[in-house]
Amino acid sequence: MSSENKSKAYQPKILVFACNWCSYAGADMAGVSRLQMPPNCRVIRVMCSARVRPEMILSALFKGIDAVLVLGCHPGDCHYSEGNYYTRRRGIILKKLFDAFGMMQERFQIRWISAAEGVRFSETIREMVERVARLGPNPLGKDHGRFTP
Amino acid sequence: MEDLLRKLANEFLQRPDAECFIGYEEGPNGSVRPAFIRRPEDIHRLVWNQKCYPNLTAYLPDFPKQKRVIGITVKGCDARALRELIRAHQVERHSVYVVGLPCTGLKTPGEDRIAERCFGCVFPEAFQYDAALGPMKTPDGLARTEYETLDNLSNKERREFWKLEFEKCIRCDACRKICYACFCPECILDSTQPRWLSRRQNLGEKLFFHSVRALHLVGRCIGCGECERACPAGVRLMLLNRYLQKQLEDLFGYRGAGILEDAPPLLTFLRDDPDPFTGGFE
Amino acid sequence: MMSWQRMDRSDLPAAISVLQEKWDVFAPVKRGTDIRIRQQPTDGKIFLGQTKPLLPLKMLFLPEVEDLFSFTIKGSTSDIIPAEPLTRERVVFGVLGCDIAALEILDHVFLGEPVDGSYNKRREQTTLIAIACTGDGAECFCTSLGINPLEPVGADVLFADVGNGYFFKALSQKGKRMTETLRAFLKKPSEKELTDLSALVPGTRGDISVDRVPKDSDRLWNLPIWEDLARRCLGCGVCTVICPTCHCFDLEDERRGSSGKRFRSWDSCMNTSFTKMASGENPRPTKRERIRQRFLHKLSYYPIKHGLVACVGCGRCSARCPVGIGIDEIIVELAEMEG
Amino acid sequence: MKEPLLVPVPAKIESIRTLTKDTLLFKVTEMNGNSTFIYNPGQFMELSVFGVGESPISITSAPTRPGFLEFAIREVGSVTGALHNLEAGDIIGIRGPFGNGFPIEEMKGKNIFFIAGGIGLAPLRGLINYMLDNRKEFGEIDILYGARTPELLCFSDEFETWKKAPRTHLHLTVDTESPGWNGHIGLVPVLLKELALPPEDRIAIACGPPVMIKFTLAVLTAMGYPGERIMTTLELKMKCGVGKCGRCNIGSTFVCTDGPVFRFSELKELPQEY
Repeated sequence: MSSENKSKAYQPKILVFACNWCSYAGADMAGVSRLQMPPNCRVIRVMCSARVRPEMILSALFKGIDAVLVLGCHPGDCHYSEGNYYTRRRGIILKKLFDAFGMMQERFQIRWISAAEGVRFSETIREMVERVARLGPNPLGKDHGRFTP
Repeated sequence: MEDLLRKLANEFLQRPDAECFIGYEEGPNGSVRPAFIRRPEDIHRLVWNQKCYPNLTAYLPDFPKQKRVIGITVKGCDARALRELIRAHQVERHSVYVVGLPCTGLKTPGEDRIAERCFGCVFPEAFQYDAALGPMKTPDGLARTEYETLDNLSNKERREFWKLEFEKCIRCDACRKICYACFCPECILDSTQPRWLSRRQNLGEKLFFHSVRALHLVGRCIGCGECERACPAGVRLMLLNRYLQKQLEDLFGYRGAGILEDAPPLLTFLRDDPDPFTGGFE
Repeated sequence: MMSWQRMDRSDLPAAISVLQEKWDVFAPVKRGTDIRIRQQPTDGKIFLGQTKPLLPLKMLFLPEVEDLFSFTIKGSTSDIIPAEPLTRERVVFGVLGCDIAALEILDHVFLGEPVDGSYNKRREQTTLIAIACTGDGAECFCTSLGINPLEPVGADVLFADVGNGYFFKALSQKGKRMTETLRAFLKKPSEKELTDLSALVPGTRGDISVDRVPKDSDRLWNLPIWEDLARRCLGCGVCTVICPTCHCFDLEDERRGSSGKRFRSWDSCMNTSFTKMASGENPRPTKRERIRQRFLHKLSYYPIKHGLVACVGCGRCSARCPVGIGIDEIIVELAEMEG
Repeated sequence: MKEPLLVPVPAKIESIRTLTKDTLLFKVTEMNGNSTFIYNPGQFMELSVFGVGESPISITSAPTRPGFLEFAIREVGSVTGALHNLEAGDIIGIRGPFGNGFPIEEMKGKNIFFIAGGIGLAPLRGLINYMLDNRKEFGEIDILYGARTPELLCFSDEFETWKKAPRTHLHLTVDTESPGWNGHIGLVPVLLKELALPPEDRIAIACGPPVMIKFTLAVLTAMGYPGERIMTTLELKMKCGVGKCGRCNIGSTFVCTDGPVFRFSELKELPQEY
């Protein structure tokens, strides 16, 4: 894709929940390694991917954000030993819920990224942005509810 | 059978520790509604027929945990709810006197056919009733899947379907308040700090409301269909809950809430659960 | 002005098109079993029957959600723009007598001082075409409340569906303006048709003794009926949402960045948090107090304040309550308690 | 069209002063830096933080001191919390004044007995200052004010002025003392009994937490105060302030329009739901 085309592409807004112990550190690693990061992401640090309650994801998507990405430790590596196993089950069910509605399936993703995987972090973000850009704006965005403080 | 029911209720109310007996009675315009019988002279009001829709166990968490005993009639589905309530420490087994109703399927209101909610009926396994009006086993002929499902709809059709369904929703809360599993003293949907839900009547807010309910019911829904019956607008809520239950069965082999004693699937995990999140983007 | 005029059934779509040149036209529309008042044209078919729409007529005057104003606050500058409630006059087809009678009950609240400007504007700019209703729904008891469903007070035009024609009769100046607009479609009915029209009789239950319920709330306050009802009541809000006279509302803000809106929305006294204060105190902490508030508001508090019972006997509550609680039964019980 | 009923007017926070650790005093003017609001002591206004919501707050300034409004606000919920996060110069919305206010004409020539607990002084302070500004029109003024600790006494910087005013007596009490406190220790109803101010020609005005009010009313009644001469202000959840949203009713009485000031004799006639 030429840089000219890129600038014309839809610029999505993506909400990223990153686990303090792995992917948030992975983000640091990406930064230290000077890997390029698209400016489309808002990263929220959480203490564990299991702390991201499904309501947070639903709320963001149904109010019109273009995508939500949850990043956690690889299964087996959870700082709290088993948090991400719960994340995984919830994630699967949440995906199934979106299947039932026939919407948002692509706009919600979970990925496992360790503290050492700076490259993987920036790759994941870049791919997510590209994919969501192709999907275009979240159709619920124009029907937005409200953002409260 | 109603004679036996009244006899059991009467006997129960004679007990010194009896609080009240929850059953069904005739309601307005030919309907049946919950009845709270406290005095033996009122037992004649009790009925048992194919219009006894309400899941009476939903009332149990309202009663303070106490030594007094509550008599209650349960259909197979309700018994599953009761088992879930006991597992979730909302009801103590010794504080209920459980009378089983040998339900063979309820009728569609105003029609002479079995209600859609009753297809796929499963009675709980190895559940101890204190008394029953007949053998408490899963009725034959209801295992068919003749009810409507989302399976045959495409993504686009599903979107359109729910858009129309939720457009009907009037945000009255009946689905939530009638549900046996919605026993939280303060619901997240009522929280004001933070306020998750606004009173806007747009699709996003309605999707949020019903999604939160569906997710909180994952593995706890007994498929009784009371949400759909209570809905004044006729929103097809049962389809959503059933769809998710089907996924639980396929993914984790979970047959449904209250059939066995096992914990709901989101409260547990296996190290080798399916993992759709390991790879990159396919 | 007060005589019937006839329209061919096949002319209705054309007539509505003519009305749409001057008015926004609303009418009940049936989709499946779901009947709602919607703006025309819609993909559904106008439903001109006696079945009540799920949401009562109040939704056009006190909308489910109504923007009050929008704001932009930047540092020490502010911009507050009140919302414009209505841009065009409206005509509502096919409304029922119970729902129109309920507007009078809302009028006392919203047109009493201080007047609610947006409600007032909506009332002034709306023409109501009532169906001459015989009200024989299983749940109906409007005649017990002194309502004549065949010719409801407050309607601008009366509409009847008799034989093979539609019949219109203007009842007010607003209504006359409307029937004159439809002049091209209207002609004199035959003698036979006039006889048929005068043969309509209301068939509702007139035996619910509202007058015997004591208005003095002291005597009703501690009755055991409230505990009994509270045990059965789920505490949902179906009854309040679909009640044509329930009018409690909430105010809510929404904001994005420095600007946003405040809107008003229907609220329900059955909500746990309806009267709960920020401090956590709640004067109506249990279902018993809340259900007592709901029914005594209709049968005692409102009558004390405004001189009429705040129920129109539409029976929506008893028909839709998932656990069979209906105001008709409660009226009878309260009246009996009085002996 | 009539003036939009539920739309507030913007107002500017002139200054914010700390009264206690959880209570701030907001001085508010219209956008032009002045205030032309006409109100009675005891009335309240709806204060908006745009984007958060609206909350009913009693006016604590006195109409005899024009040019601004003052509100003493304790942080309890989302709106009051948001108000506490604002700074001088910020914009809020105000709507009102609402409610009946105190029956000042009836109080003229009488001895007045204020009884307040904690933040309950806020609605009374406007009336106290109104009376001090029209000192000749009223008889003896006694102010009995208590709080849990000395630090929780609001408006302590005005105590000296009140004490010095002619025929005015300030009686302070705290539940628990702290270093430097050499005043009275004990609950408000206890000190009330000790003071034993005779009911003749005296009007008692009480405001404070529900439990204090409950005992205060009992003590006053025992002392011989007739219900018509005991006044208090009620606080219920309100949204509209104009008797329409249907929240603050006690039976057929609406606190926002019929109150918030009630006589004890009136309260006794109301259903017990407040």
